[in-house]
Amino acid sequence: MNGPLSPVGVQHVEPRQNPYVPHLAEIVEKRWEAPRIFTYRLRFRDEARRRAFRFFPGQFNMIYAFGVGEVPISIVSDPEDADLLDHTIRVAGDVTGALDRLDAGDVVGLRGPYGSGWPLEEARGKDVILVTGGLGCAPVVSVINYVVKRRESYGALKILHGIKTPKDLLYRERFQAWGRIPNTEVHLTSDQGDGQWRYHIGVVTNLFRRITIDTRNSLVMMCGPETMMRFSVRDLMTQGLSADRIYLSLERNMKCAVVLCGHCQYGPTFVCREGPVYRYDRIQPWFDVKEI
Amino acid sequence: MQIIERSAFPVLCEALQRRGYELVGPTLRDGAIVYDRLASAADLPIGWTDEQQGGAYRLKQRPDGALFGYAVGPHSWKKYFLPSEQALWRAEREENGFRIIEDRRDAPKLVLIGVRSCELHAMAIQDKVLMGGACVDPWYASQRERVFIVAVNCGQAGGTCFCVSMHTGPKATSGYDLALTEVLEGDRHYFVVDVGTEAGEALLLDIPHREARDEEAKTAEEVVTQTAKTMGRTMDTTSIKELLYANVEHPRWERVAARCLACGNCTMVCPTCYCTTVEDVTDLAGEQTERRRTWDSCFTMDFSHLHGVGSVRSSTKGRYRQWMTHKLATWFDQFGTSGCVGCGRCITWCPVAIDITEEVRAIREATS
Amino acid sequence: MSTRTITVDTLARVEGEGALTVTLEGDTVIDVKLKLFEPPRFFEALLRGRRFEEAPDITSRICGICPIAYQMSAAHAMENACGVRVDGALRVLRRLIYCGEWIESHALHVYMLHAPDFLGYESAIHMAKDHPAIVERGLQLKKVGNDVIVLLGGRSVHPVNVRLGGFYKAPTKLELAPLAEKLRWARDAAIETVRWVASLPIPEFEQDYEFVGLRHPDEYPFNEGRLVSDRGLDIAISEYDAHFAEEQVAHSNALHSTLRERGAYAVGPLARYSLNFDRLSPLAQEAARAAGLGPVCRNPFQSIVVRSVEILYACDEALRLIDGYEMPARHAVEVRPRAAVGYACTEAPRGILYHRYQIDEHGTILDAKIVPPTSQNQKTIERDLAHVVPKYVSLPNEQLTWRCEQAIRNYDPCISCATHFLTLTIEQASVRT
Amino acid sequence: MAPAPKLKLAVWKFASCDGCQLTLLNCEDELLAIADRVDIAEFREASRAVAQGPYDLSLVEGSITTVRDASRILEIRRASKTLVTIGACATAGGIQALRNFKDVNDFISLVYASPQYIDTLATSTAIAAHVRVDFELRGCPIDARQLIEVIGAYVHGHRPRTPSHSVCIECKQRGTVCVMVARGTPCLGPVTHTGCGALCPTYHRGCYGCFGPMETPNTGSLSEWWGHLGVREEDVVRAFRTFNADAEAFRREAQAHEH
Ligand SMILES: Cc1cc2nc3c(=O)[nH]c(=O)nc-3n(C[C@H](O)[C@H](O)[C@H](O)COP(=O)(O)OP(=O)(O)OC[C@H]3O[C@@H](n4cnc5c(N)ncnc54)[C@H](O)[C@@H]3O)c2cc1C
Ligand code: SF4
Ligand code: SF4
Ligand code: SF4
Repeated sequence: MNGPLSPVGVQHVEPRQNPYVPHLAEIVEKRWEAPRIFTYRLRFRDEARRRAFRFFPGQFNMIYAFGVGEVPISIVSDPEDADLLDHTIRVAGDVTGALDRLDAGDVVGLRGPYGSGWPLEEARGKDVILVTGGLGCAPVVSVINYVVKRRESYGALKILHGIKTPKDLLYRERFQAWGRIPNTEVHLTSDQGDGQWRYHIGVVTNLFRRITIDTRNSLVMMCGPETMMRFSVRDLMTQGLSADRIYLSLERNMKCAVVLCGHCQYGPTFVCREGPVYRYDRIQPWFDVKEI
Repeated sequence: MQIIERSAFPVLCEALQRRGYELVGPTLRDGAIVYDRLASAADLPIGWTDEQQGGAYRLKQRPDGALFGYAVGPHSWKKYFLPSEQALWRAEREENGFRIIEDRRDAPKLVLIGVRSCELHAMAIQDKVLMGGACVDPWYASQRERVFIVAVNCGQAGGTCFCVSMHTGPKATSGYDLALTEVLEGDRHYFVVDVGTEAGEALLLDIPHREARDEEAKTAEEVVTQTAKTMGRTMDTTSIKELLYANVEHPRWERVAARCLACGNCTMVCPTCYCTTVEDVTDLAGEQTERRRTWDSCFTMDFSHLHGVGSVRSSTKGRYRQWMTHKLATWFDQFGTSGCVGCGRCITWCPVAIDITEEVRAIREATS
Repeated sequence: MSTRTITVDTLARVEGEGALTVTLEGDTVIDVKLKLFEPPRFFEALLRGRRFEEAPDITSRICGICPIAYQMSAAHAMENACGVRVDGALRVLRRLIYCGEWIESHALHVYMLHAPDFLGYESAIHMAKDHPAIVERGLQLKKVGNDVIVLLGGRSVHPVNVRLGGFYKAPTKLELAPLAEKLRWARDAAIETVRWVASLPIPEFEQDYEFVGLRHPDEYPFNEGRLVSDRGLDIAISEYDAHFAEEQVAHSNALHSTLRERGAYAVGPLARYSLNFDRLSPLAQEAARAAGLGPVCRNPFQSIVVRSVEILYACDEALRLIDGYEMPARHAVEVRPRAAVGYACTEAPRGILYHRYQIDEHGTILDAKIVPPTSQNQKTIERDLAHVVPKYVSLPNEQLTWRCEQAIRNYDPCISCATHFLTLTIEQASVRT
Repeated sequence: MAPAPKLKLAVWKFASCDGCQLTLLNCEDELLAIADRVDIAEFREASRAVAQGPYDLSLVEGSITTVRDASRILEIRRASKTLVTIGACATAGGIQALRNFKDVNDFISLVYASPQYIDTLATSTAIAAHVRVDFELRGCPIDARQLIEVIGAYVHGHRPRTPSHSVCIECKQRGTVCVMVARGTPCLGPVTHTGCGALCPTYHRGCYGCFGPMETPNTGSLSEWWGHLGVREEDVVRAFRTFNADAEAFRREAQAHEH
């Protein structure tokens, strides 16, 4: 299982350069997506760095908040416009909390891109099924943006999104907007309903019955809590989808993002190298094991 | 093969010092043989040896004046290449943001005296991990370039050693400038020398030496063969990766977890364990900060912390399994080599004598 | 006649929790109550059944300000019980670590707790705004004291290296060397300190005390000596209980230590200094004289000067000890238990600290008695107050109260120490929210 | 990036030795900087001046041993935005919690001539047993570097970075030789919370657990090993019953060996 299996961004590394040093990037814009979720549009201060930066959707950057720390955050903007980098951040703990206290004009540290991206080349001409759960949808937003911009190159786009309760639905307008794109379906479900909820009720796997899956011409990309992904994978495979058509994005604690610190090991792989986007068949033996 | 007499050994050290190297090597401290700076060859643990078992290490005096008559101690050389604490960079707040400052100095020139074969293999493994990927640890690389290595072939196996099983010793085969075999025969005391590099060869010119006679070379060979026969431990490594991959849910993990303290000692003493964490250390005013890297261990809860999930490996079972499986199995997939060299440190320095060879045996026996 | 009350709900800049009430009728003090409402922690009881080698670590937790004093008294008492003497370099190290504690504790008191009173500041931090260099000097001086303790003991509060028979690990001569440089600076800073405190506005207030302290044939006392007073007491430590008693005082429910024959007495820097002036180093004597002190000092407000002289002495002595130090062959002498009673008294920064233990042949503690300096001084503090108040009775309440607090702080009382045996009076002090 | 606003700090004392508070005064190099960054509203050991609450950060030393203190801590909690306990007394009841394993009346009559005047609770308990605690800083005494880290963390708005793994990791990071393996000295390091800098082993002595239990203490396995080293059952009990005797893992382990 050597080497990445999904595309890897162009990583510009000089042999003896200190890989831990970030570049300064300015917050060009802060946009609120939902309470405690915001998108930063970042721009490297250094022009050369800006020009050299290339990435694939699904890859991530390490964002550093002065005096507090550094965290991995996916890039959600379009790879063809790498001048401005969008990162959608959910306030979780210390570092994301510190990032939240910043605003347009402030400076963060930025290094990357790291890891593997979504198989968007391979998906050309195929149906793309996106399965997301809870708050973990930032990484797949990059796929949606990418496919939507190149709509004619892809088959049907089916977005399945599951949440626990209706109030967990973020980007309601965005989902609605995506639903209006040609050849695109959006299916939302909530474990519990309330008076207002007009979408489905139940777990996300229930949605698979709502859509037709062309098992020979679809790629599934998913991102969310591991339990949700575990059930989704199992369901999709019983529906006849083969393991090599399923891609998922995983998270592990991360300190260096350059395979030096050991933290993000996932079985025989490193989330910062082979991941975060994995083709399911490559990690199948590990996926059901607890505490990997 | 060359011969250096015992009496010429200090000259070897002095010759290296004259070339601007600092001596580091084994010395007695706090009831053990540790690696530290040496003022001269006289600081070596002359006439001392160790006795090692699971969870126990004792110094003992030897009847002879051997310089290297002991096995490996609690320290490994990694402390010089990957120090337990390392400042990565620092930053100062500025008008419009902050400024990043790197204070990188050249690593000191070190001569490592008495490096064992398993330790050379451990260095080769860390080389792959820390210099073999897309990103290189620049401090590690810089120190690796600035060492002169005087290896020693083991004349005595420790009670917890199993290098023979791991094919990493007891004879040094590469990765050194000079490799010595210490021979004590009656009142003769000399070193049979293998030259590994040009630098090693050049050094020899500065010290009294001569060509080894056949019987001397044979005696040296004999020393190593004898050591190989007296390994304190063995491990059957046949298809070990497959064995462990097939047994991620073996009941033995629960049993070892009941004893394991999750203290992390095994990872700290292991010459290949390289995991680190990074933290900001800030001043109270919030004007200055330093990114500091320290040794970490997969036995801590924080190691696999994920927000909203907690520790991914919250059970000791999960953590011990991660450690052992990493050493003996996943390491192959990650870096194309074993993560264990059979030095036995994790057995000796485990406070409750958990024994990696024993755990492998238990899983293998229950499986077959 | 009108009644006037001076109350301090919670004493500040002392260690531990205490309160003060002084009642006056006209100009006459009719009642002084120094109440220590720090909750009791029952050390003497919880020591029962513990092992004798645990006493230094356990008793050090009586007081975070003078843990060395507890460790020293406990170790010496146990060694006394077991018939062991610790000599040579190990004895030197014990004196040295005690020097560290005196420097740190005295510097803390002089600069952080006491000096602000003389200059009218609420705290040293307030004082630092106007006198940054002075406060900085005090902090650095205190730090040198802590550095000595940290090197010998691992940390400054509850150090870990002291044990029965000596130390767990004695330092090498080389390891001690860096201290010398710091101590030389500290010695100069101590000379400056003596000069500076002598220039403070110190009230005239001579009192008549019986001074009690240790006296050693040729040293300024730390760990050893006979217990003497300037009124003829001269006893071995084992005779302590025959001469001293704890007395129940009606007005405060607190046990006060008294000399059986004569009542109140004073321990601490004033007593130590007045009993042992001739044992101070020449440098310390000279500084004392230059500061206007005689060989005996009876003005408690001058204790700040005496403490500063003792800082100077401790620096001087520490340098002497380091200079002559050779690493001992053993880190500790073996101490084997036997059924016996052991006694020790050492000079804590605040005065003598008495420990008595009864142990059995296995080393189990059967009985423990600990008398810290603050409980010995308590009666004397109240007496001082009874004299201070009439002297300053014309001051407005706020200033008189402050003066009273200052008079208490003259003794650097450590209430945490005192209350492990003192009865407490519950004061309903509330949180200001 | 405006600097954080000045934080209002209060230091409170309950049954304790004052050592943890003193640790703040022992930060000689940082004290004035701290005073610069925070507004010290209440710190009796250092200042006469007192300011009214509410307080942004309350540091609480000492355990609850009297009725009065049990109500005083409620008031302090109400007046404090963040409440951090400092030291073994405040986080586990301290050495004085040894009374929790005995009849307190025996203790009182041993020490006092007139036991009827003593007002004390039968137990010495941690602050967290009475009010919500935002963060617990371990140690008997606490470590100065860690205290500065805690204050800095609240000044700058992140959680304190004080790891909770074993003492062993710090011991090995320092390059100290393990006293249990190399000397057979019983050591509580493997089950004890890190933070002291692995002091005792550095001084050739076994850790005596003054920082209390680490995150996942396997005390049973360690006690068993101590048995191999020749430690008697009653000494195992004593070892777990010192300054953190009432911390759960240590309390349970001592009980398991008490016959
Ligand atoms: C490849 C990858 C991509 C990610 N992309 C996004 C994204 O686009 N948007 C987003 O909001 N979040 C994303 N995350 C999760 C995000 O990194 C965590 O929420 C964040 O690290 C939490 O840090 P904290 O300091 O705020 O939380 P704390 O709970 O205070 O965490 C402390 C430290 O633990 C580590 N840590 C905690 N949780 C995680 C985690 N989930 N993953 C890795 N390290 C962690 C970090 O080093 C962190 O600083 C991604 C994670 C990974 C691994
Ligand atoms: S796992 Fe154990 S035996 Fe193997 S290299 Fe590490 S310490 Fe040595
Ligand atoms: S065994 Fe653990 S500490 Fe060692 S390298 Fe592997 S993950 Fe890191
Ligand atoms: S195996 Fe031994 S050394 Fe390693 S964590 Fe477990 S108890 Fe500690």
